[in-house]
Amino acid sequence: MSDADFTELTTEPIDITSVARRVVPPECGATVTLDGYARRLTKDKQTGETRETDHLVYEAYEPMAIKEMQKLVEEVKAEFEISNVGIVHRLGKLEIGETSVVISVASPHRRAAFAACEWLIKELKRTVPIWKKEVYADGEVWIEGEASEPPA
Amino acid sequence: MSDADFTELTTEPIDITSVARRVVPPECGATVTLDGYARRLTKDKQTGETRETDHLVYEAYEPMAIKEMQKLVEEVKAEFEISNVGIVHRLGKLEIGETSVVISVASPHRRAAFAACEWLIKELKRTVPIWKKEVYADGEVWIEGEASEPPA
Amino acid sequence: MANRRTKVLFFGATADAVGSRELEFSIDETTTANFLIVLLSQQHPALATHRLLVAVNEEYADADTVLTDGDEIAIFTAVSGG
Amino acid sequence: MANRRTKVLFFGATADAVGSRELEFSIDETTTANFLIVLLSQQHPALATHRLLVAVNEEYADADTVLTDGDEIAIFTAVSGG
Repeated sequence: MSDADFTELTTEPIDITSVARRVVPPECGATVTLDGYARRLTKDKQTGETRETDHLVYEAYEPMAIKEMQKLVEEVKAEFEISNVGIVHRLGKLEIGETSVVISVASPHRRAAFAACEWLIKELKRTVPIWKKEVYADGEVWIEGEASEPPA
Repeated sequence: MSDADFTELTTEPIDITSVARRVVPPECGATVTLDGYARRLTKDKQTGETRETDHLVYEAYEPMAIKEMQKLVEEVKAEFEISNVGIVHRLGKLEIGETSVVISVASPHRRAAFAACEWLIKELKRTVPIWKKEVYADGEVWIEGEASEPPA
Repeated sequence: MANRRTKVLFFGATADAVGSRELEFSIDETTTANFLIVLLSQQHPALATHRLLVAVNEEYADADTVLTDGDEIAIFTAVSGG
Repeated sequence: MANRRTKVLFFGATADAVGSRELEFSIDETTTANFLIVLLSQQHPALATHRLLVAVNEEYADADTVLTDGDEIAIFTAVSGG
């Protein structure tokens, strides 16, 4: 991680623009940003039924989550030719439509930024200890990830 | 183009967050956003020298630019499994650090959103009639694209 | 035959080269975009220093396209948006 | 031998299952994370309905890892951030 990279957890709303702007070094002309957000409709993986979510709650094992995000930044910067990376994940209660995660990558070459950003969200969902609870009108459930074994 | 897609030219500052949010349908959980911005340092392609830019000016053949952007939206939606696309390009004078273009793609599957967004910026730079002028302390130059023949 | 006219638009580098953003020309049934470019390049040699693209009625077109009455031509350099 | 202790943290589904976010256990030199999971699952059968991951001192670890004094264990389900 350089001083220009950042990995953060926040209970405040995330502004995509400001995350994207913070990763920008003066010689780069583009950033690629992935943002995830609380969606109203989700499909139950077992039943295939669509459920309507009222709101979400995210919880993290905070010090480990920051460590794991920092590892991802180290790995992605070793693997791809990119300049800076910013990852911000929201915690606590999120209303529908609010941003849950923003990952921004600045790079001199667009292709590397797209590839790095795509790799980061895939790995974040696999390794960073954060959990999502979907709250419905008639109940709630902690979503369990798809990882079939502990992340390496 | 569906009603949820948009292609715009604006002389006002672009807010990345609001562009990314406008493409979101209720069943999608993520958007991929490319944003380009006015950079201070650019490399002269002939001499390899780095020049310091004071500000940029973008000019468009506006009705044709909108048409070409709409064509890109049609093409990308035929080619990739994505939900909605938004493209907003800034015109006029831009200070260093201001956003020149934002392309947001919402999709049920992240991979398609990354691929579609990358394709859109590549094609926008090749086909949409917009020109960038770099203004330096001691002069200015209209940048000419790399296309070696008229876009098909 | 008389009064066939075409509007020619310039942007960025081409507008600077011809010192105008819009000109009108009388054309006949054989006039091509390329003919206008050659004509303009004689009056404005700076124009010939650029590789030029042509649009007819807001669509990219071959410079050999024969123009018709009321066409809107645009002459510009390779685009550089983004 | 005496006074070896380990802190066990729970998050999300596992915190709901055991009804607590943090517990302390006395351990000896053979105690593994897995031993604690079995123990906890007897008291809180809901825990056994989940596939569980283990972290020791903020790093993913094998459930067979032998614990040492002062270790911080975390027991949780497959992560679902993003």
